[in-house]
Parts: sequence; structure tokens; C-alpha cells
Amino acid sequence: MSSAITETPMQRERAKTIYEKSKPGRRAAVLPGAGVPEHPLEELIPANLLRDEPPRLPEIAEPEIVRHYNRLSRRNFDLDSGFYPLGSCTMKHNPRLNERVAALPGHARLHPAQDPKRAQGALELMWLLQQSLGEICGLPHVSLQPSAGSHGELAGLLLTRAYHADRGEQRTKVLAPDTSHGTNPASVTMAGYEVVKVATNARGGVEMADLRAKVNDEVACLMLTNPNTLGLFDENIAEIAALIHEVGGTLYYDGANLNAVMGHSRPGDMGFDIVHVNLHKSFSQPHGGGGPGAGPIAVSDRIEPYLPRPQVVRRESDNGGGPSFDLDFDRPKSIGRLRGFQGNFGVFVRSYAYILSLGADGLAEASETAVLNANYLKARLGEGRAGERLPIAFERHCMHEFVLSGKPMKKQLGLATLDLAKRLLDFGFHPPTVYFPLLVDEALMVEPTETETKESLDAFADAIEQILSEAEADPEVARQAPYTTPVRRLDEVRATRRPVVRQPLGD
Amino acid sequence: MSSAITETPMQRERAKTIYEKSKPGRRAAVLPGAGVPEHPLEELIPANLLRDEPPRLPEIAEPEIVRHYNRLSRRNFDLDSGFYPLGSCTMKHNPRLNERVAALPGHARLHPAQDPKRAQGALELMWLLQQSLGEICGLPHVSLQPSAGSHGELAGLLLTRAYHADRGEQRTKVLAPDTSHGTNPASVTMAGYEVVKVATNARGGVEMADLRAKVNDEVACLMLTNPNTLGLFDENIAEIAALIHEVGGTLYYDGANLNAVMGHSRPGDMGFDIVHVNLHKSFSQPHGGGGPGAGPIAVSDRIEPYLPRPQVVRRESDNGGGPSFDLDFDRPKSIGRLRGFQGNFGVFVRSYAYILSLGADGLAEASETAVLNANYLKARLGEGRAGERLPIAFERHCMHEFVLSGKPMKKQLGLATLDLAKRLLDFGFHPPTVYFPLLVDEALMVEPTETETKESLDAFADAIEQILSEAEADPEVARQAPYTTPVRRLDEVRATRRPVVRQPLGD
Amino acid sequence: MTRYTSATVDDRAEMLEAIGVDSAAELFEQIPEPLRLGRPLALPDGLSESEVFDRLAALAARNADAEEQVCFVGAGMYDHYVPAIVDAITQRSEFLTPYTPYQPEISQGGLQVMFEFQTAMSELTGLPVSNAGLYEGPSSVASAGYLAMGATKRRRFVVSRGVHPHSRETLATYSKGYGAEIVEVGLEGGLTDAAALAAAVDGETAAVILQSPNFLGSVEDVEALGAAAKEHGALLVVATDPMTLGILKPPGECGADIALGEGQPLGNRLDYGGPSFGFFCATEEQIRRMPGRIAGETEDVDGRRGFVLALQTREQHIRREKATNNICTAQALNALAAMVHLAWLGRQGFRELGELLAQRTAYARERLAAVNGVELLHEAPVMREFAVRLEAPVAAVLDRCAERGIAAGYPLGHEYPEHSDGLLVAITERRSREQIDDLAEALGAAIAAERTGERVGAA
Amino acid sequence: MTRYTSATVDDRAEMLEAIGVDSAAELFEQIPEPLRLGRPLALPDGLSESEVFDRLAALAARNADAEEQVCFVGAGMYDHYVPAIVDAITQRSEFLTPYTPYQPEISQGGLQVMFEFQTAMSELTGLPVSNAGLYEGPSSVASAGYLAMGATKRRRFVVSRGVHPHSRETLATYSKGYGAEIVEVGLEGGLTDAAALAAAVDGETAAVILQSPNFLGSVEDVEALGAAAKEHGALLVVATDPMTLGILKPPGECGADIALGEGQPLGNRLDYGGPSFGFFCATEEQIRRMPGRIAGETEDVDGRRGFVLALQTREQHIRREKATNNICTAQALNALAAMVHLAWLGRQGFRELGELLAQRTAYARERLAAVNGVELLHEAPVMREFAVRLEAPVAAVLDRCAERGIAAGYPLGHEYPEHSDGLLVAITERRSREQIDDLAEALGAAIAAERTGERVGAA
Ligand SMILES: Cc1ncc(COP(=O)(O)O)c(C=O)c1O
Ligand SMILES: Cc1ncc(COP(=O)(O)O)c(C=O)c1O
Repeated sequence: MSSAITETPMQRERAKTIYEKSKPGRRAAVLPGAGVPEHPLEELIPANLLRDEPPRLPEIAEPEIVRHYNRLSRRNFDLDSGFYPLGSCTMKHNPRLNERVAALPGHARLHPAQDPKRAQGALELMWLLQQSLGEICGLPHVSLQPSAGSHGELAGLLLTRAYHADRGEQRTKVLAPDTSHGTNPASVTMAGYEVVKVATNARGGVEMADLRAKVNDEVACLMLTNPNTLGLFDENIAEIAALIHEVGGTLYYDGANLNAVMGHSRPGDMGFDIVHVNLHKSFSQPHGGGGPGAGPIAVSDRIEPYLPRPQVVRRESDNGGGPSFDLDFDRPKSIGRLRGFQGNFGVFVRSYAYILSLGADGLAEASETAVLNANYLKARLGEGRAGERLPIAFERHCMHEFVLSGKPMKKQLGLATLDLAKRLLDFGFHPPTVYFPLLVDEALMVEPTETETKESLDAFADAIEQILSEAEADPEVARQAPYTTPVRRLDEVRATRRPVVRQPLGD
Repeated sequence: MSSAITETPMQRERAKTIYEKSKPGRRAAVLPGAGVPEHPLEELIPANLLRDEPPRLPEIAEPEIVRHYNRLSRRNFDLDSGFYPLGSCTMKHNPRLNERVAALPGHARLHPAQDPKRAQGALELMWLLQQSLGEICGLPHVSLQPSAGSHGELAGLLLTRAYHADRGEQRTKVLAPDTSHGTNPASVTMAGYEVVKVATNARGGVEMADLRAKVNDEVACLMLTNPNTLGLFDENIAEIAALIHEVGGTLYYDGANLNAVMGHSRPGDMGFDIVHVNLHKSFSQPHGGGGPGAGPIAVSDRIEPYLPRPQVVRRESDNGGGPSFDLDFDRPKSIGRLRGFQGNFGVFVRSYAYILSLGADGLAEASETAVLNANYLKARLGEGRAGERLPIAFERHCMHEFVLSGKPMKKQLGLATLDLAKRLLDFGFHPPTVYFPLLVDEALMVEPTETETKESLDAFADAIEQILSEAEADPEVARQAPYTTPVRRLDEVRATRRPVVRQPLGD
Repeated sequence: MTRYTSATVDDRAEMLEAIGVDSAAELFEQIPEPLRLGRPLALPDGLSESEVFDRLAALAARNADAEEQVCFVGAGMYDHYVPAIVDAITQRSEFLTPYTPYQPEISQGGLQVMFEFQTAMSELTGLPVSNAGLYEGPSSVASAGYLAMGATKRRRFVVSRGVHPHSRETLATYSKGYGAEIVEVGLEGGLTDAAALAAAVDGETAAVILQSPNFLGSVEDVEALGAAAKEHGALLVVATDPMTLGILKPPGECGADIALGEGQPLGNRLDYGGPSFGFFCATEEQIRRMPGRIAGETEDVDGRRGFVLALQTREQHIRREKATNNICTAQALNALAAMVHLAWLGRQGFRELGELLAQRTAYARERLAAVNGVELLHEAPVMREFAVRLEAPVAAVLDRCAERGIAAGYPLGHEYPEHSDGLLVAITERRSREQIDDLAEALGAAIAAERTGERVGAA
Repeated sequence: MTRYTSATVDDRAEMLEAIGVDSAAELFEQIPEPLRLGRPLALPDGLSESEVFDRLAALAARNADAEEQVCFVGAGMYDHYVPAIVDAITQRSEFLTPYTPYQPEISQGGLQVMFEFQTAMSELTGLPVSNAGLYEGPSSVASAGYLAMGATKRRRFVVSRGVHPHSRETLATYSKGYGAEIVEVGLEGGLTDAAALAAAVDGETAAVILQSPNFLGSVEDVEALGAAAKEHGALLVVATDPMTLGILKPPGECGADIALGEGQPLGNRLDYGGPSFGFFCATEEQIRRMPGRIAGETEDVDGRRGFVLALQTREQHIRREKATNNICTAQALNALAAMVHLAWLGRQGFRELGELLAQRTAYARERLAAVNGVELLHEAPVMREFAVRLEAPVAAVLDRCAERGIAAGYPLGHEYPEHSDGLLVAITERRSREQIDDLAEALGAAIAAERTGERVGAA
């Protein structure tokens, strides 16, 4: 009778948008009455500035709204469903405690323009988070304003520009390794600089010869992440820093990989001037399917004067009372605002709760376990079929993540990295990051994080082994995969060629 | 390639308990240090009263606990997943607003032994709920203490006993129709009475002749629900009440079906002395997979002196101030406590929020729509194959629910009501209540509730039609169903013959 | 149309047509006219969601909860910290909104939780069989009495005065129904009077009912006290605080036939007294007399492991008047909360928490005993709660402490007139040393002020 | 081992063995010795969950939030009621914890939400194309500037002084980077000076940037002002408050090429300023220059409808230095909250809410204007927010109102020195008539007290 399943229940249930479930006259919200003497709208606002028809929002009662979104939610794979080794994204556990404290009314219903006198708890929390991040990064001055990593990158480049401008210098180039994340070059362009790519050496680090050739006084900044996107620590970092500093450039640290080194090594001690930290990676802010996050920056003394405005400061009281906290707008050299108000405060609460929970040892232990898990999984994938078909790109101990190459698999089995990724979906795993970094053919970037069990790592390695052996028998199985997901492979080309980006609606 | 699904992903994932995911040394909780001078445990508590080995609870870190229970949750069908026409259970929408207000610290962290002076908000809320339920039931005196419907039934019978005892009477029998819910007779026995079944007439009401024959001064009480479990309103209720009252018995109203008559008709006005209300049915408390609920009782003046202790009372202030609220323990004729403290307060908050949200009109409209939905679905199921194979047990307009008989279906197609129910699972519906009331062969008891859309009712009727036509072609399909549920039909006999009710554990 | 219903004007028209009536009112005509209400309910109009929220927030603000007053009140319910994952999991629609799992194929989540919960409670109590939970503590004691009557065909209970007053009163209420007699045995030095107990038990005794730690916080020697029950073939019923079972010998190892209690300390918030749950464990012998739901392991037609409601032949929906109990809707969600809390504590954490409670209780007891005007009510060994005697009116002292933001404890006078000067003080992992010191200080100050007859509020 | 990691001593041993090292420390030897920290971080030790909760609750208690003070502060973020279902849905693991939907087959939930959200924002703004959201309001204005430069190959922005000061400052910050010049046009009687605007726009102008309702709450005649932009081939960029679009003519019908704004009023709590989201809509013409994620509809190999990230060739992970923007992680969860809120409000509710805001704003404006010492800053038509002038030092008046539990508004002086006596007052559906009357009373009393030089706190 199991002929009775040709589709899973979710596949059988075709996608239907909430607009398609709408019916005129239905509603969920009941609003309070105005409770005041009312005037015809036209007397309040000129008729020509009023709209004729209200927007065609769905008309639907609360029970069906809840069902719609609950059902949609089940069409997502999430971190709480299983292993999510998405390289460079640090998919670590999101503690629910953090959600609880962020939801306290004193945080959640605090207006951002509340007078600092009456927001002392929030300002102290921000100040404490600044201090903590400064200590972790080894750079004393922190601004929490940037909304994500790429925002932090832009901030760092604007700081670099302001720093040089203040010295009457005009620099045009920013160096970045060919392994760098896409946001790095994109930020460089937005900041009005030109990107110069630096090659990678045989050990996966910066090619020093190439770097030397490209370092000159037109160079405003070098952007690096260390460990880099190959998960490898660049041993030449001190020398690299010296080179850049000699020509008066700044050294920018892309903190996306900070999870590898918390409590073990600090960007500031490596010679970096500016660091961004992805609170939604190393500091457990949930990813939310694409945000929110936050990208605080920590900087050295020479960069400090240019930090965004306002800055959260602690003032010792003159009259012997306790210290107080304030927003300092009086920063003449500041690059100014990067956004409204004080930043993604709700994210700060979660990440500060995380830091309080783990403490000094806990953070170091987290990084150590992240590195241990990565190296163990790397070892497991060095065995058997994976070892042969998916060799490691650079054979060294890795830090918190590592990169495999699917090149032999493609050559020998005709299986692309994408096929392997899609087949993994049928096994209930989120695939690693694929085709990044660009440097590695058919790249698979694997980051297990510290919060995974050895059992999960073993199960993942076993699944890869099984997929490869299945492919030796019949590569079509993987090429057609996935089979059991809510939908199967989707036509992405069409979505870009003839984009349909909203629901067409009648009246 | 869809050969690749013979099992759904959930079926493939075999059940594993949290104990089977445990590994010695793992943990989620980190506790605060004692922070006080410590003594060897044996100095505090005699060694012979201490346990040698801690209980073998799971050892597992937080991320895997969350994954385990999230995954388990997806193995449940729930009200927010789809239509749940479980007769007699009133599966109406559970507003999330109610969860929010119940979680306010002033409710959630209030100790039940807090001095009433310092729990005025909670006592006022309880008093307001008592007033509301009294008005809805048409009986002025309310005790919120019972923890569920069956608890309310027991309370009602103990009140009856106390009432008669106070008159020096000793009665032994309680009448209940053969359509009554199982808790009715069970409560009767627990209360030390003997049940006497009363027959049902051709219109689905109490068979008056049989009732007259059985009414005498040994009868302590008649337990009814009106509309009854057939979803039919007993038009003879006034005469029935008179009969019982003539012999000095009490009339008990099982309020499980109150959702049919809120704001339209009141048990008190029908002549009932005692009513229980299932707050987890008509008043939107979520069912929680089997509770919590609450079963407040409303009673007439003559029963009032015997209500459980303590009672929430409102006291007008002597010194011109506002009223205050208190717990009254000084009730000499009270039957006493039915449980600890003041009852399921968290449930009271949710149900009071629901009453505030709907208000007088909203409650009446809810019942009206519940009755409308039921009659519409009944009409839809009166057509086509259903009309033929699953006839209505009593052909009348119903109230909020109705009962079909699967007898012809069984005879003609060899399909039992159970088979139909199991096949409905593959269509994504929760089946109706089956094989209850006992009076109806192969009974299917359908209660759509007011919060369902016409579209859902239509889809359900269509599914029944489809299953019946499928069965005409091949009854095996339904007999073997379900196919797509996380597990398929389970061996319930074995679970009772050789019960395994806990996980065996090694050390 | 309310925000929770969907029938539009058009829907109604179509539906009425299909039904064959002109108006919904017609459907209500089966209700005899005189019995129709014929007027709106005398209740306020409905409110918007934000208005309802504000209304209830205003009521909540008039309660002195444990966030506002440091809570040393216990008496069966305790201010433990409920970990955030408990809310996250219990608030998932899939656990929050289903009915009792009558359709096991689509209820494996809830059924497996029950099975895991039964295993945990069985581990805690040291008894092989657990149900999936009852309403709460005191009514579970009454259900144990009902079971004991069925098992022994006897009608007398011998009950220690150390059993929670609410449990004793609830047992009495039920006993009037099912017709049982109760003999109470007093306390000596905070413990059940062993001699009096032995004397009270006889061949007519259905059950001996004890509590340990008892209401005064004393750890009873259940094994010794239980001997009398064994001797006369009565069941030994032991009520206990589950949070103490990380370190206290489980009732099952002390000869208990039934172990039960209030489950609130496990993962359930105070909620002014409920909802929580009662746990109920027993020997194999009693399995077919158990009250409440019990999940059992089995297999599906394809051999997959699965869970179902087992032994339903005990229950009201099958056995009706012959059921072992009348309970139907119980407290499944609260049992889930307990299971998540226990998994979070884990084997090590659960023991550590027991030790933490024992140590802090010892500290608090010493600290308070040293306060001028406070002395211990008894010297018996205690766990997590203890009783003291105050040399000033208890109510007045409590008011003074409340003014300082401390709920100092539970006054014994109401339920133990012999201890009208008694105060019961409870400890959880949330009560820090600093808070305990503050309590000592506040009690001392309050008693002193009462002696000097200082006005309340003057402090 | 923390509560979040699982590697036991045995696990570690097995893992190290498989790796072929003796200790985890060895793995860190790739870090040159001098760069290893070699000491613990100077941070406190970890705390238990209950301690962390108590610590943060204590900090939160030192903020005067909108539950403690009736909030008339707006300036871009508003104290709207966030319906309970928004939290219930956004807190589901399945929405809360996934990454950006790079694997569409297992991300249909999130992708469909984006598609529904884009549809809603397109409906609100009257423009055909919406992205899935940006960081927040002001940085969205800066991103619009970047788009305009790319579209027009020009480098000058003409910006109304009615645009939120944070937006103007953020635009200036970005402009230093991508090299653009900003010309500001002043306000006359609360509205953008039309003549000055027309004069400022020329063939070098990349974009004209307006806000309506503007920062002072005035509803601008966007169509009229925008003519200058059209004339010179500049893009018309309009910032707006989404909550006003139930009744105000949508920017798309006023000739806007881009409509954007702060999304917080839709389903997002105040959170002291974030996280919220920025919405960004445009004409078809700009679709391939849009910043941020865009979900698109497509089909799977079996013909099932599905959704994917469309037009990724705009984005940094594909185009790198040629990307239309550098944004990667955005605010997906906040956009979901907005979508749920909008579905909850629905077509009727959304319009009714707009009307409610207009009516209460009118009432509040009249009411305050009648207060002795308060006058209107301007007479222009307003929506949900308006500005007044106080005949007493604004800061002092705010302090006095705060003492009475009212956050009376946003002082204009800091950002509009020309209005150092100005106060901006915001209205939401949570601000009842009673609260508005209290505000009027409090303002009157505060101003009077200031005049008579009464001490603060004396009241
Ligand atoms: C290496 C690297 N750099 C930068 C970023 C950009 O960070 P965000 O997504 O927070 O803007 C990411 C995250 O995707 C990253 O992995
Ligand atoms: C008709 C009827 N009576 C009584 C009950 C018992 O109510 P409860 O489950 O709350 O004990 C129910 C609910 O199952 C019922 O449907």
C-alpha cells in the first residue's frame, strides 16, 4: 500500500500565499475606537494627499493567519532541526535565555529617544558589551552602531578614509586576498576605493611576494580575516601588519571568523587597527533567516577619534555618587552616523547575555571546541571515499572550519558539489557553504561549530560516505536530488530572467 | 527517481527517546554556587535517609534538548496545523494574547500563599471571572476551584450529597442518559452513588417514560448536558427539571457543550442547579495535549452554602475606600477543598482575557457561528456518498455538533468508522470523535467550532466524499491507512497486554 | 464577526441556503422560546487586543509577585527558576494546542513525551510505574485513597499531620463521597509520632499516608514509619517534593506502594497556584488500578517503534462507572514542562540542585535561629524548608517584612493552631545568601519594632 | 564544558586520537606563540541562567520604558501595540534560527514570507518592486543615494530639511565614501520650501530626497515637489512612515522612483532603536539596481510552485566589487514580524488604524494648542505626529512630565537649533484620549511651574 506515497505530505500541499487565502470582509484586528470627536478626513488632510483605495492587504481571521505561518515555518530547515555546517556562518546554538531577557519590557518597550538619564540600564549594558568586545578583540575602543558585518566593513573603510584625510592623505586602493568574502570588495567600492586582489600561497595564507609587490602609499587598507575563509591561520600576520603599517595603511580584520580564536588570540595583538564582530555569528544572535544581526567595530587608539556618533560613554560622578552613562555626540572628528539611533540594541542584549553566561573560560572553551570539532570532522572526511573524492584544499590542521574540493568527485563520478549538497538535503543535513571561497574548485566549506555533538559529526561523515558510494553505483540519484524536501530543485534562472517578485492582485 | 521515497522523512526517522541520546558527563544546567559555608550532607540529613545514586535522568546539552523536543513536536498534529472537528472537545482557536497576559510576572510569579492584601489583582480577576461565568450560566454563585470538567462533576455530586445530608436525607442513585460522557458515571461512582441509565427517545432527547419510571426519592441527582452529546437540544428540559425537583433531586449540567448556547440560553434558566464549565473548551484555554484545563462550577442559591472552600469574595470597604477582595475560609457548610490553593489561576487569566476580548456580543456570535458551521457541515455531509453511507443519527437541526452513523458504510463497503478516521489522517485532517456516544453504531461525532472557515468545512466534506468513492473502488486503501503519518497503525492491544510504560535504563 | 471567526456576510448566506433556513436564529428555535435568553448577556462589549492587554497588565500590577518581593514562601509551591527552553518548547503550537492523544499516529510527539516523563518520575520515586500526571498534589492524595480502597477493600486511612493541610482537607472532602474514615496521627518534634501511628494502624486500614519532607520541612524516616502498614497489609502512600529526590532516598526504596506529590517545582511557574500537575507512581501490582493516562511503547504495522495510551480499560471513556478514576483532561502540558526542566537539569544538575537546597537551607536555618526573637520550631533534619517560632505576632511581622520587599514565609497558625507563632521558610536556588541575610535582618528588625510597639511604616 | 557544548572527556580523547594530536592546544600552535593570548580574558566567570536573568532584569529595571511612562515620543519609532501572534510566530525556531535561504528547497517558508512581504510593501508604497528589507530607515536613504548615483551617473543629492536628521546625517556619512555632494533645502511653515527646492535641482542632481510625513509630522505635497526632479531627470526618493499609508496617497502615485523608510512601526517593538528593518521599493526600471535580497516565484522540476532568491547577480556574493550594494545579513525576521502584523491588521484594519491616528492626532494637536504656554510650531496638515512650541525650557518641562510618568515628546533643539523651543509629539493607537488629556494637563502644569520657578519634584 505504500504505493500511496509518491509525494510527501508537504510536497502534496502546494504553496499558497496568504493573499490567496484572503476573503473580503474577514479580519483579525479589532481596533480601539477613536474615542475623540472625529472630523471628516478631508478636513484634516487635503483630499489630493489622500489615497483612494487602501492597500490590498490580506483579509483573514487570526486562526488562519497562525495556521498559514506555522505551516510555512515547517517548510524551513532550521538550526534546531539538525546539523547546519554552513561554512563562514557559525551556526551555533541560539540560547532561549537570550530571547527571554531581550523581551523584558525594560528593553523591548524602551524608546530609543528616551533621555539618557532615564535609560541608564540600557546605556550601561551597551557600555559593558563595548568593554567585553574590546577585551576579546584586543582593541580598546568599540562602537556598536553597525547593523551587520558588511556595515562594519563600510564603517571601517570610512574610518580609514577619515584617518588619512585628517593627515591630508588621499589614498585610492584597498588590498584584499582572493579568498575574501564578497562583502569585502563590495564594501570597498561603496566606500569609494578600488580593490586590489592579493594572491594566496601554498599554505593558504597571503602570498607575501604578491603582497610586497602591491603594497605602496596608495594603499589605504588591507582587509583580512584570520583565520581566513579557508579556516587557516596566517602565520605571517605579524609581518603582513608591519608591511601595511610601514606604508601608513590600516589593517582591517573581518571578524566573521572570530569564533576560532576567542580567548586564544586577539586581532589587536596581531596588529589589526579595526575589527568588526558579527554578533549573529560568534555571539549567538539567531540568524532569523537572514537577520537581524549586528556588526560592532573595535579600533585602536589612532582610529578612535573618528568613530561613529553618538558614542556610549561612562562618566564618573563628580559628587561622589556612582558612575553614569551617556550618549556622547560631541565628537568633532567622527565620521558621523551610520544609521538611526543607537544600533540593534535587542541584539546587544542577547550577545551580552551570552558573554555573561559563558564568561572568560566559556568563551575560550567554545573556540577550542569549535576548532576541535572542525579538525575531527576534517579527519573523518579524510578517510574512505570522501578522502579520495573530496580532498581537503590545504592539508594542514584547520581552525574552526575547513574547505574541501569536489574536483575529483566531479571528474571521477560526474557529481558536482551542488549535487552532493542537494543529496545531503534528503539525509536531513544542511549542506556546507558551496563554491566559496572562489579560489578552490567545487569548494565545500564546512564549519561544524562547538555546539554540535560528536554523534552529529559522525552521522554527517557517514552520510557523505554513503552518498559517494551510492553515486559510484548510480550518479543520477544525486544529480536528481533532492526528493523528500517540500519542493525539489527550483528553476533559479527563470526567477532572474523573468522575475516575479510580488503577487499580482485583483480587487 | 521518486522511487527514492518509500517512507516520508519523519517515518524514516525512528523514534528515539531522550534517554537514548544521553551521554555521561553532558549537561545543560549550570547552577549557582551554594555561596554559603557547606557541611557534609550526612551532617544535615541522616545517611540512611539519603539516596545512593541520583536518578538516571538524561545527560545532554541544551542544543540537543531543544532539537529533541522540537523534532518531537513535529510528530504531533495540532489545532494550528488544521481542521480538528473532534466532537465534544470544542477545538476552537487559542488566542496567543491569552498566553501573553498569563505570562506577565504579576500572574506567573505570584505565590498562591501570598497574603490576599498583596494579591488584590489576582483576586479581583478571579471575582470578575466568577461574575462573568455566573451571568453566562444563569447561576449566581461560582467556585473556580475544580481543575477540569470531571473534577467539576465530582464537586457537583459532593455538593448534592452535602445538600441532602444537611436535610437529613440519604440518597443513593444518580440518573444519567445512556448518551452521557464517560466521566459522568465515573464521577458518580467516585462520589459514592449508583448510576441509573436513562434511555434516549427518537428525537435524541431523554425518554420521558423511562425517566418517570426511574425518578423517585432515592434519586439524588440527574446529570445532563444540553445540548446533549448528540448535539441536540432537549426540548423537554423544563419538564425534566420539574420531575427531578419534585422528588427533591438536583439537576446537574455538564457544561462541556456550553459553546452551543452562550448568550442564547442559560442552564440556570433551564432549571439546572449546578453547572460545570470547561474553560479549556468554550473559553479558549489551549488543550495542551491533555490539559491543563479548569472546570469552574456555578450553582443556585440553595446549593451555595456548600461550595468549596476558600471562596473568592468582594468586600465593600467600610471607610469609603474602594472594594477589596479576599479569600473566605469561614464557610461552615462547605464541602471543603477539592485541591490545593485557589485553582488553575493561569487558566482563569486566559479565559477572562477571552471573555474581555469577545464581550457579550462576541460570545453570542461565537455560539451562533458554531451552530451555523455545524449545521452547514451537516448539510454538506448529508449530500452525495456521505449522505448515503454515513447518515445522520437523528435527523434534526443540530446545535454545535452532530453525530453520524458509519453503520451503512460498514455494511456496504466493509469500512469501519475507524478506517475512515485513519484515512482522514492522510488527508491532513484530525478525525471526528469516534465510537461515542455509545448509543449510535459506528458513531462519528463532528464539532467544527466557530473559528473554522467555510473553506475548511468544504474541504473536509470533499475529503470524506473522496475517501468513500476510493473505498467503493478498493476498501483496502482505507483499511490499511494511514500511510503518510509519522507512524502507521499501532498495536494497541500489545501495549495493554504487555505494558511497557517506562524506558529501561542501565547505569 | 469577531477576530476569531471567519463567516462573512456572503459565507453566511451560502451556508444558510445550504442548510435550508433563512437565518441562524431559526437554528436556535429548537430551544423552547421561554428558555431563550432574549437579551444580550450583562457583560461589557468586546475590547481590542491592546485594551485587553492593558486591562490585565493593570490587574497584574496589583499583585506582589516574586519579582517584586523576594519570596521565602513555599508550603508546596516554590519560586524555582524555570529555564527559558521550557517556555520555548511548551509554547510551540504542536504541544500547546492538540487534544489528548486519542489518534496515536498523529500524536507521537505528545505520547513520547508522556513516556519519557513516566520514566523520569519512576526514576525519581524509585517505583516502576508512573502515570502521565494528575491535576495537582492534594487531589492526587485523594486519588491514592480511592485506589487503596479498591486494592484493599478497606475504608480507613491513617494520615500523618505532617501531610500538607490541603491534602488532608481534600482527602476528607473526597472521603465524604466514596465513604472512607480518616484517622490523623500527630507530630512530635516536627516528625510523625511513630508510636501513635503504629497504634492507629490495624486490619481495617486501607492506607497509611505520610509526607516527606513533611509540611514542616522535616525529613521523615518513611521506612520505619511504614512498617506498621506492611504489617497490617495496608498500602503505604508517600507524598513528596520532587525537587528533594536528587538527594533523599526515594519512596520506592522505603517500601512505598504509592509515591505522589505536587509537581510544580519541576518546570512550572507559580501561577498563583496553578496550573501545575500531580505525579503518581506505584508498584507493578497497582498498574491496573492507576488513575490517569499512561503512555506505553508498541510498534506500528511496519515495525516502527511508537507510543499509545496504554491500559485504557482503566479509564472512564471505556469503563465508565467502573473506571479506576473519573479524570479525563489532566495536565499534559505541565508534565512536558517538568520533563524539559528535568532534562535540562540532567542527572548531575538534579543532584547538585538537591545539595544546593540542603546547604542553603541549613545556612538559612542557622542564620534565622541566631536572630533575636526567632527560635526553631523543631530540631528535626530538614530539607529546603523549615519552621521557626517568632516572639511577635506573625501577621504583623510579615507586614513589616513585606514593606521591605520580602515575603518572609508561610504563617502556620491558620492550619496549625498549636503553632500560632510559627513561620515556615522555604529556600530555592534563587534565594541567594545575600537575600537570606536580608531576611534575617528584616525579621529581627520587625520583631524588635513589634516589641517596642513602633508604628508600621515608620521603619 | 559549558551548557551549550557536548564534548565529554571521552569524546575529546577519541576526537584528538582521530585527529592525531595529543591535545587541543596543539591545534592552536598554528598561531605564532607571541600572538597567543596566554592568559584568560579579563572577563567575569560564567553565570548560571537564573543569575544572568536576574542581572539583566536589574539593568532593564533602570530604564523608563513605555510600560512605565506613557510614551508620546516618536521621531521615527513608535509605541504601537505588537499583537501577540507576531511574537508567537517569529519565536518559532523554524523562523528564528535558519540562515539566509541559500538552499531554497529547505527554505520555502522564509522565501515565501519574503515574497508576501514584498507584495505588501509594494501595495503600501504603490511601487511594483520591493526588496526583502534592509537594515533600517536612515541607512536605506543612503542606499537609495548609492542607487541613484549608479542610475544617473550623477553625484549630487538635493535633500529636504524635513527628512529625518538621522537619515540626512547617515547620507552624509556614506557620501564621504562614495563621493557625493548634498544640497539641503529648508522648511517653510513646516513644509519643504518648494521654490528653494526647484531652484536647487539641476542637471547634476542624481536624486531629490523628501520625507512625508516629514520629521515635523507634516504631510508634504510630494507630487508637486517632485516635478523638479522629473524635469531634470533626477530620481525622486521618498521616505515615509508605513503606518500612514492606509490613508495617505502612496509615493508611487506621486511619482516617486524609490519609496523607503523605517519599518519599525510594523510589528517591531521599540527595542531602544533596533533591530527593526528598512523597506525599499522602486519602479521596474530600477529592479536590477536594487540593494538587498529579493525573493522571486518559480517552479521546481516537478512543476511545483516555489520561491528562490532572485536577481542574485546584483549581490556581493556573486558580483563582489561590482555589487549594487554590500549588504548581506539584513533583517529578515523583522520583515516577517511586519508581514504578520500587516496580515493581522488586514485591508480594513490597516485603513482604520490610519484614520484612528489622524483623528487622535488632530485631537491631541487641538488639545495641546489650547494649553497656556503651548502653541503650534506650524499649521501644515499633519499625520500621527506634530510639533509645538513651549514657552519654557523644553528639557525642564520634559523632566517635570517624566516625574508624572509621561514621556511628553521629542525635543527638537538638538537637531533643529532654529526650534530650540520645539517639541515633537507622537500618537499611536495605544495613546488614549485620557492619556492625551493627561499630557495636556502635565505640560500646562510644568510650564506654569517653570515660569514661577518652582523646584522640580515640588509638584
Ligand atoms: C567572512 C565573512 N565576511 C563578512 C560577512 C558579512 O557579514 P554580514 O552578513 O553580517 O554582513 C560574512 C557573513 O556572511 C562572512 O562570512
Ligand atoms: C460531554 C463531556 N463531559 C465531560 C467531559 C470531561 O471534561 P474534562 O475532560 O475537562 O474532565 C468532557 C470532555 O472530555 C465531555 O466532552
